[in-house]
Amino acid sequence: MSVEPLIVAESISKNFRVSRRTLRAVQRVSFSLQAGETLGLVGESGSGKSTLGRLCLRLLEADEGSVRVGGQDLAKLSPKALREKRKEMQFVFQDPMASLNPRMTVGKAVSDALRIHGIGTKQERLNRVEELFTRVGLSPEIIDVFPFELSGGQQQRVGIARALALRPKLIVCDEPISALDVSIQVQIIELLRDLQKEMNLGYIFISHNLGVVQYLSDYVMVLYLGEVVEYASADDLFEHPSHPYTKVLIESILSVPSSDAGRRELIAIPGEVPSPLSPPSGCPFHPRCKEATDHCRQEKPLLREIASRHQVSCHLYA
Amino acid sequence: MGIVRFIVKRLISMIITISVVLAVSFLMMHYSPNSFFSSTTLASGMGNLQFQDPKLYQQYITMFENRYGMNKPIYDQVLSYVWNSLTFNFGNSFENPTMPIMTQLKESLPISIELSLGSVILAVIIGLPLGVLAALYRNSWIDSLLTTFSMIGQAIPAFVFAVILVLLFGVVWPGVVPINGWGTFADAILPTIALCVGNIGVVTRYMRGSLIESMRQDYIRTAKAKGVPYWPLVWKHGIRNSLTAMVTVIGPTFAFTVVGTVWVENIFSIPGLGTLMSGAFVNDDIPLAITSVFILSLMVMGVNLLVDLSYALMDPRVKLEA
Amino acid sequence: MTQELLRVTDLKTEFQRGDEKVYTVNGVSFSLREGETLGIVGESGSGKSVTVHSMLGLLQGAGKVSSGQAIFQNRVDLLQLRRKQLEDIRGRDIGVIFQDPMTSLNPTMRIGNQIMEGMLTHQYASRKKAFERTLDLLHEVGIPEPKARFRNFPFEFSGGMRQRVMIAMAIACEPQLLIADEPTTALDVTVQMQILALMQKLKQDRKMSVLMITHDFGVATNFCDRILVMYGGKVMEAASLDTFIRRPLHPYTIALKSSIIEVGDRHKKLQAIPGMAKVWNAPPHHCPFYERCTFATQQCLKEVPELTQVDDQEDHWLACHHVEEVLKSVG
Amino acid sequence: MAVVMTNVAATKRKKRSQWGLAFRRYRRNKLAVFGLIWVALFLLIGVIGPYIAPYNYQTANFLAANSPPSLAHIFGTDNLGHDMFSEIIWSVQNALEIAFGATLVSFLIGIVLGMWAGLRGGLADLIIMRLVDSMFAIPTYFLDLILVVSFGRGMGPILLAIGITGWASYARLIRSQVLSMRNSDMVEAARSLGASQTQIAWRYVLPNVMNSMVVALAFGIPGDLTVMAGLSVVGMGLRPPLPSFGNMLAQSGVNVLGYPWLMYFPAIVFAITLLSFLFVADGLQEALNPKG
Repeated sequence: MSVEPLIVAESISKNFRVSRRTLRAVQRVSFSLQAGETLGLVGESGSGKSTLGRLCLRLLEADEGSVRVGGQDLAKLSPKALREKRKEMQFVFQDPMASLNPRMTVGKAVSDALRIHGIGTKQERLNRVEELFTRVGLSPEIIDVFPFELSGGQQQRVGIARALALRPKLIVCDEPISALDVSIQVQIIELLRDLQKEMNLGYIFISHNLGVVQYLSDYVMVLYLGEVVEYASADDLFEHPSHPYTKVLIESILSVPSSDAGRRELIAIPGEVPSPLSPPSGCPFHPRCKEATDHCRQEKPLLREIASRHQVSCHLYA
Repeated sequence: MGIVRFIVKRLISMIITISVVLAVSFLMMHYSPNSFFSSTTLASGMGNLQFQDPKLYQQYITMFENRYGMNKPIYDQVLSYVWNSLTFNFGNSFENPTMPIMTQLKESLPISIELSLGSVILAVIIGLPLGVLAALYRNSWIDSLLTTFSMIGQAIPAFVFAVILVLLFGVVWPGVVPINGWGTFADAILPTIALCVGNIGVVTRYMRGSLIESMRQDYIRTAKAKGVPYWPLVWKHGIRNSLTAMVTVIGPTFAFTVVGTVWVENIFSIPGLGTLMSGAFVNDDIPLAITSVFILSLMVMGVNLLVDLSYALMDPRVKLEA
Repeated sequence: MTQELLRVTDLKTEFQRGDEKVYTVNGVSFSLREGETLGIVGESGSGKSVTVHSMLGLLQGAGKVSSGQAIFQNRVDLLQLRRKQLEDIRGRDIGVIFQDPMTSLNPTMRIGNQIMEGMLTHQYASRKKAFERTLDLLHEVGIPEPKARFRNFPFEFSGGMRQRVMIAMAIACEPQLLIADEPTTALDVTVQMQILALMQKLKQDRKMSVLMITHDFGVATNFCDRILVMYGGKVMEAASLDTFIRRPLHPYTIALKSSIIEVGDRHKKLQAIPGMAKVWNAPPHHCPFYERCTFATQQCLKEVPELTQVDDQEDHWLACHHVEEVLKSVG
Repeated sequence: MAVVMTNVAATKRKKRSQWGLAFRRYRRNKLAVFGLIWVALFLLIGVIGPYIAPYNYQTANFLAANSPPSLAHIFGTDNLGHDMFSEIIWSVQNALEIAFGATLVSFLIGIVLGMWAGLRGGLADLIIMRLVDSMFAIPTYFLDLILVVSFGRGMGPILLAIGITGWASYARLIRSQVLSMRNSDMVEAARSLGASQTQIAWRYVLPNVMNSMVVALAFGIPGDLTVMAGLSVVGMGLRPPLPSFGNMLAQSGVNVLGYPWLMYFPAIVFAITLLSFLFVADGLQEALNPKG
């Protein structure tokens, strides 16, 4: 296909220095995404999914690798050009309250996106904010209200309205619903999905909730200790999970059984995600893997294609 | 060992800080409009000794010129001044050329230590329970009373209390306790009270806040759920955790008290280092003045080191890394 | 029929927030039998945590129980006990696990001492016995090298390990009732599985009754025998697991269940519940779910529905004026 | 059904700004209100004092020396025959000049260095923080003494001395606030919108650190007043005949047995003033940071 992907990440890595030690947050992650598609990032705490999301928008500087959005390498943009570029790519935060300025009314929060780029007159901006509020299901009456006066769900709608204000093509959603109640989660997910269809948005959707990820995503990337362990289309991944870790993750989901007898037996795999400050040798998952061999302990498996657009990083598939 | 390394590191940074202060002070004195380290100041400092005993006078002049290296290049002067101070080689003062500063310190320093340390310890002993009381009976009349009192103590400096005490025990109830001098236990009562009031205020207020904060923590609820009765709960989970935070306030409090001691000594005519120091400042006896500052600062730094050390020992989360 | 362990009747709790009163629990009734696991499910603000905190005298801030009974072991009303008597029961007859293992442990106390504390407080064991028992407990909850770990501080543990310590603490005196307040919410999914498996094993070994508070239907339905759904500080529906799964009747339960997104729902059309839960600044004088309910009528606005048994055969309770209509719509 | 309009009770309520809420919280604190009134009075006297003072501070009337309060001299006179009432009024002006001036100097140095350390990080941060630590290691009062000795005992030198030694706590506070702000979601959100550093600093960081700045400033003023008077106690304060609370108090210590009125009035006015500033600071803290 000749269509330029919306975003292409090539082998990006990020390390942090934590009290004289190196924390490997993200290691050599690559992917590409077309407009109107969603990539789901899943993993447990310490998997680097949030860091990866920020690297995609150059909210953090990658140590290695490159990210191209709309064909432009973000790392090569000047600060000014990058700020201009940000119109195309936006971020939705996990904790909407923390992401809003407590000293700005929610209307100002949204119109500030326009003001920063000098778009429109004051009145035009106000009209646009009202339009956005209506679109995300907020009453325009609350434009002059401060964030703390709103519920979590409403705050997140403000966050989404702000992200939409600049008519972006790509939005990174970092656990946008995990702070919300179940009944509100559905409202927000439906909203995100409708917006995507309407505006042909590309999403990078970060979540630890596999159900939600499957619901929204076209492709899913499973991360473990900063590394991609599996990457596949959403249907494929959940129907044929291949990496032992993916299997464990899917097995750990407790869904509502269809009857008393259908209850899950509560059996757990031992161990926890190791600290990213001292990752295990070889395959990062080997200490918890039932099928681990000496080979896994010594050598890190490479990510390889086992089917069309289905990649796994495991020696079992070598 | 972590602790040894911690202490060594802290000592080194202490020495650097104090050296810088000494050097800066020396330079400021040197380049200030009335240039203290010059033969003219020296001459005026020693008054009419020049005419009474020209020979002895000349001898002192030479001594001071050698000691402060007045004819040497400035960096040399600074370095030797700092080095001499750090090795406690203070020489003699302008005002009292016959007497080594060290001798004067030996008499006055213990008094200041007694006063400042004593009043801080006393303030902690009195303030902690008051703070606990205020916190546990939060928003009651006891709390508002204690909080108001501690604010008064905190706002009004020791010298105002000192003057008020002099008035009370000099005019209203004369003769109950001595209002000046030093030597007996009774002499220490008023100055200690003057210094204590503010410190009690600080300790009470801080302890109150700190305990209220601890009692709000989730682990208090956990302990309650275990069935731990009220007082063990307050003591083991509340007070113990707030004491760790409390320790951090001791350092600044002590520093403040040392300053207060200088004031109080002046008002009650106590022959401590504070009185010595202010006399030196007033009389332009710069060697003695800077040395007093140096010694008092050293005292503050020493206590701060102890405070940090005990903080590190009390809280397992604080690794000894300065 | 097994014995009843706990019966809560018409519990009401309110909070003073600044100038306003907030009515958090508005008349909750339920019972728990020996050996049974009851799940209280609800969204935030439904009053599920406040219900158990009220019962145990653990309310924080300006919370106050204004009415109700909580009869424990058919002998005492927890809400009427003096502080001292309640302290005797807490930790000894009732153990509690809290949500956030990060903040729920005393940061400056060795974990071994924290586990021993309950046993020593209740004179459950001598110091020496308590120490040995602590080591056994640490082993039982799956903490390797108990001897070495005894002297560690909470910050030296991972989240999952801390929750294990919390569990060891809660079961130290062999309580009859274990209350778990969102025990796995702060944990990763694989760790959640470990903790639930551990709790299930402990519960079976000891024949403990468990009261599990959770917002997660998946957790509740896989762990509990009976489910209680709360909304607006009231019980909406209570049923045995099987009934709950197969024939929920309250519009709120049905709506909530259909808004859970599970793996496999990819192509399903989700049904969002409109609106949001509200804060009660006055005691509810209508059905709390009224504003968001598709079945709502004038009757719902005028009368608060009572919690009544659906039919005599079944352990199924419901607080709704429109059972008939709901039944018709579910078919 | 799909689009959910959320009803909002907030709009129905009277619209309240955050400042309005803060003001209401402040008003509830009786001591803070009292403090504010006194401080306002103090400021007023500082401005119009010279016009209302019955005598000039330099007017010495040796015939009326050491006279107790009377109609001519309502607060009495000192050993040189200065009218104490007028001395106090003149002292208010001097105190205000030094307190506000010195606090402002400290505050400005603190803001610049704190912002610099917090925003730049790295070596600048390291050096500035070392400097802050050193300032905390030694009582700044001693440094003030040294500075006053070398600068002289006038209005300007004292103001400057207190000003350039008092910045460390402001710098530390601002730095820590800036640091926590820098890593906040809020700033990241602004950055992701494409806001420039200046826009972030002005529209996001500054409005949110303002509250604690105001509180710190309010706490700083009584501290500086104390230090200024404390200099007089050891004889290094404003050089007479310029009147100051410190000088009056230091003098009264000597004369209290014979002429106690020399002590009452300055001590009471000074003490109430310090308390009022503290009450105001405390009230502001409560009103602006309701949680803290």
